[in-house]
Amino acid sequence: MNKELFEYTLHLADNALILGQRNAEWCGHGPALEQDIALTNISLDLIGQARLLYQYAADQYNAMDVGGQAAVAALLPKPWKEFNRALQEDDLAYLREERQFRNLLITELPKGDWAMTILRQFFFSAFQYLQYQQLQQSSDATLAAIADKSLKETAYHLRWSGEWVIRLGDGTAESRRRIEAALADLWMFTGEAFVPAAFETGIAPDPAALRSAWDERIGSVFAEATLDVPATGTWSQGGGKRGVHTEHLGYLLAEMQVLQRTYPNMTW
Amino acid sequence: MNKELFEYTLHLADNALILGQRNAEWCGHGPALEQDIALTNISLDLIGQARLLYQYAADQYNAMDVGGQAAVAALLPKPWKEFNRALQEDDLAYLREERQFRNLLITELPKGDWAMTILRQFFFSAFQYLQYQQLQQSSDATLAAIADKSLKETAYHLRWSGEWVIRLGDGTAESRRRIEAALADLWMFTGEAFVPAAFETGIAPDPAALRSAWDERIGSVFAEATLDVPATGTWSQGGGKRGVHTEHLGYLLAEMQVLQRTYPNMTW
Amino acid sequence: MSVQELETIFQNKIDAEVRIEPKDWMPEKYRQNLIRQISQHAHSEIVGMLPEGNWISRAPSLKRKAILLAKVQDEAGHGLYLYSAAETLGISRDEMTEQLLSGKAKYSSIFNYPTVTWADMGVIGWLVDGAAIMNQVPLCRTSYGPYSRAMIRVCKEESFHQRQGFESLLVLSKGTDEQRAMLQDAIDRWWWPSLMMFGPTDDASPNSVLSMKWKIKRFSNDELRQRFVDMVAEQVKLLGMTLPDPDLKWNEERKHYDFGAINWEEFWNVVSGNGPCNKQRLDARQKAWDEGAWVREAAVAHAEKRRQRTGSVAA
Amino acid sequence: MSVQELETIFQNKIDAEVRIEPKDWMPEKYRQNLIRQISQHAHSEIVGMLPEGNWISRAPSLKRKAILLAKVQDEAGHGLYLYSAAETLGISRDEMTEQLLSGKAKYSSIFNYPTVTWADMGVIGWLVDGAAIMNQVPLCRTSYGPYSRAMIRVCKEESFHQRQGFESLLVLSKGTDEQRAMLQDAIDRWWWPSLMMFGPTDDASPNSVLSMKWKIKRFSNDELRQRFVDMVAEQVKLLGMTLPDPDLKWNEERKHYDFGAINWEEFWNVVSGNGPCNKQRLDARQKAWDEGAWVREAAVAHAEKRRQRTGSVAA
Repeated sequence: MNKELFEYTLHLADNALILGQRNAEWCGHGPALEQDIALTNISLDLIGQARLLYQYAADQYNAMDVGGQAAVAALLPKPWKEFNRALQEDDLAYLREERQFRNLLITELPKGDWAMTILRQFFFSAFQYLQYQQLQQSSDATLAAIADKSLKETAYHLRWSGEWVIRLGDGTAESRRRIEAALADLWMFTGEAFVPAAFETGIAPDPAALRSAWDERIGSVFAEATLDVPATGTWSQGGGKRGVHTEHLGYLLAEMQVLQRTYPNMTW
Repeated sequence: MNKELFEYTLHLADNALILGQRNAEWCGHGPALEQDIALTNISLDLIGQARLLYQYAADQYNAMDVGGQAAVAALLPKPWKEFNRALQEDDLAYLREERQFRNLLITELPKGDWAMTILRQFFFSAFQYLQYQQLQQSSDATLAAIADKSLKETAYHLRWSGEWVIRLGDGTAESRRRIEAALADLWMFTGEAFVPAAFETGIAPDPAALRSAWDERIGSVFAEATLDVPATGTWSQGGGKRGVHTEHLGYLLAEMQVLQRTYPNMTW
Repeated sequence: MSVQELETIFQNKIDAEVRIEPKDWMPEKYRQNLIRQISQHAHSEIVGMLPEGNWISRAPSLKRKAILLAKVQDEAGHGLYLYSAAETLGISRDEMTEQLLSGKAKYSSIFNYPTVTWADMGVIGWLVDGAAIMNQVPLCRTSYGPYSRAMIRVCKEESFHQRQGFESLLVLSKGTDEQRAMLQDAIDRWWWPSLMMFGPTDDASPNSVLSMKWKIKRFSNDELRQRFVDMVAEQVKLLGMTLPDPDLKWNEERKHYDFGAINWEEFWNVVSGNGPCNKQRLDARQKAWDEGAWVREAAVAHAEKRRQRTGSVAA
Repeated sequence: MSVQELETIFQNKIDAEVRIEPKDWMPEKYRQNLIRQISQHAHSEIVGMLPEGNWISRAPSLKRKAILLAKVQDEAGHGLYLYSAAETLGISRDEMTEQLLSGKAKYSSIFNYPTVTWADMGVIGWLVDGAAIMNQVPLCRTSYGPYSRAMIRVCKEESFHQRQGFESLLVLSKGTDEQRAMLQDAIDRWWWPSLMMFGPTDDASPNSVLSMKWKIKRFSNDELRQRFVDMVAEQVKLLGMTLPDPDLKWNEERKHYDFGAINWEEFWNVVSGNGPCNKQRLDARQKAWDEGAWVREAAVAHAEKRRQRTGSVAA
């Protein structure tokens, strides 16, 4: 029970952090200043959500009894075990290994071009929005509060990315070619979110219940974008929720974690 | 004296390692199998040279008295100081920080396209060949032996890359455009090698003495490639020999060193 | 009215501290001077995103990552305000971007130095933003209205950045030996380039006289540089660090710090394109511009389709 | 001679273990079968460079980096030998590459799994190369001469790789708890895909019967798979690790290890394009091919210029 909640909290946090990290790669390199600023905003929102969630995960752990702590030992960052202090948000973000990350694969894929970034954000935000809506009703007061606070942000991410999907789908021949190519790359990564992981029981709401609302949202935006929705029920990638990631995550983590690995347990 | 030799040995080793690491990025991605294999060979040679040189640097350090060791403390990898064992080649490659690396900036630049990789290799090999020739005569028997062994490899790198410079310069309009673009990027990084660093005194031969032979080599290959040699005496980048690197090296090191940073002091 | 009369009215306004507004008459040279200065300032904000952007992915804590991201984002915002201010003078953002990419327009040379360690983030906030503010605060009262108003917003945020930068350095200064060494190293590398940010000495500064007369500028380069030295020489003590200048010392007579000679050869070298990162910075901007072209075109094409659809519905 | 007579001579040679050489008459189906098999094998070597190439830049010691680089380079070499062998059957390397990129030609599905940790390098050497060798050793006696000779070189190097892989796992197995956990995790992920490398069960293997008759193949998929299980089930004990199969146990009667059911749904899924990395692998090959085009063209153009110059000098 405690273990599932802890792992689920990490899953939510990892999703937000990894996508926030990816989007941040655009900062200073966007197609126009306004878009640079907008995407950086999304990145900031996601990193903010990740911080709240990691803090909550750390609080959970610090409040566990010995048995509870032993049950989640495999999810903890090894270097922290020698710090002799309570678990903190940055330990979870910066010192876990790739196999301990629980984010959806779609969040870790390279940023690609603007079409890839936009479409990934749209797919992810459409899911996250529904997920946070469910969580608002959670019996876990902290998760409910974080979801409540984050929902406004996510609604904006969803609207913004949806508008861009429409612009690119119904823009020029080139933008259409690019968003269709992004769709060919991304579609197989969209199904993972809806397949419940072992930790998505009890307090965590059932993600499978969100599929039809998600399909509907994608369908209506795609219709406006004059894009075809690929057949659902096709084969889907998975593994992120049990820590088997694509070959991209390791590089992202090596870069993101380098200072904490080089200078462990310092204050910055 | 000991300090200069130690730092110079690291300089030679870092040059070989960083360029070997860069070239290895092509492995599996070359423009044709034959070129994939050839560039991987060069990479292997360079990594082999780096290993001999790091081993020699480690031997030097392990044989120093306390005063000598104190004099080079700033060049040592910090995590190693807690391992309580003799210094080893991998400590020097994997646990020093960016500011402790002494490689020439040209070796750390991104691999770019094939023209960039080829031209960088040609510029570097033309220098390294002359440098190893000098070192063959060194009063330091180990450096002389390493130089002697490496010279045959470097002669091949120089010939191979020179042939490709000619092919690209005197190939198609596209290949010419690309090698000229590479030249525009690289030329300002070619001068650094010839400016003696503080550690290039005593046992280390004077690199400035190699400039005219280098110019001659470049000139003759460029003539055959129908390329213009940029004016010499133009402004040149520097900093690598005193550890002030381009913004590229940090990323390379974060990736290269990630396992040793994550799992310090293990046997692989 | 004759041009001479217009010029008199114009100068009277300036002297009376009345802001010049876009629709007011102004000498062509005033306009050109302002376009040059504002666009250069805008370009500096945009190019200035790159050296700091270099550490976003590697920030050592989530809090620092968020602070740095927000800061770089603010710089994009400053670029926006300033481009808008310049646009009131009859030049488009695209034209200004063209000038940046072709090398016709300049940006602050400080951004042609690489960011080598994490400590550079704090030191840039402290020294580089500090020097920028020293230059910019007087611009809040500059004679051209849109520029002055943009600068008020910019300065407010910049001061916040500078405080944040200094705060992060205080943390480093109280940290481990490695963190303190990293901090000293960053100060050593950024100190002299920061002093160069005030521009050439007054006797070698070609645009200054007219700018002073028109109250675009209000203090000379050397005056501002001295203020900056006086400020930083005190602040560095709070960090327990030193500035890399053996000649730096308090001059009781002048009531200012004396400081050593600036390497103007390096300054002119970097200005003229030979800094460590000049090509890298422009290449990065060029790449973003080129790779963004299809996105900007798609947005325009879609807006046009929308407009036509709405039009035909209305018709 | 009639086709029937030619076929008889051909089959007699095969039965007498005489190698078929490029200039010999051979049934068209034999030729096609060989082209399919050899090019698939060559493509496997080339695509197989990618999952291992993924760890070259991050190898944990310089020695391991050099070993891994050399190994991946050997795979490129194997690709070369095998493409050359296939070329003797009247197909060009470019045509074969086209077939790979278009999806017409296959490569071993094992390379559609990601390499997730460093331990995967050793486990690939041990299990994947191990399974490959089990498949390949009989091919050293395959009926087509150039293929058989290529395979002799390939097998020699592969055995070396397999020993190296196992040696690196012995080091991990004697390492820290983390290293042992990393090793067990890698074995857990690669075991079942390795078993799938022997292809469908004999009753579901369409090309096998003819291949056996022509001595292109010499053992059935299931025979080879059983040999592999028997070998690995013993070797894993040396590592102090386990195989992720609760049904694995020695059958004293059969003198073989029994093992659990293979997930053939996963197998066919991955074969038909739905593996974790199918698109990624082909995209990587496509990218190398596309980005290499101008290089190959330049080499051809330069050689042509050279030839013409030499020609005109001679004339």
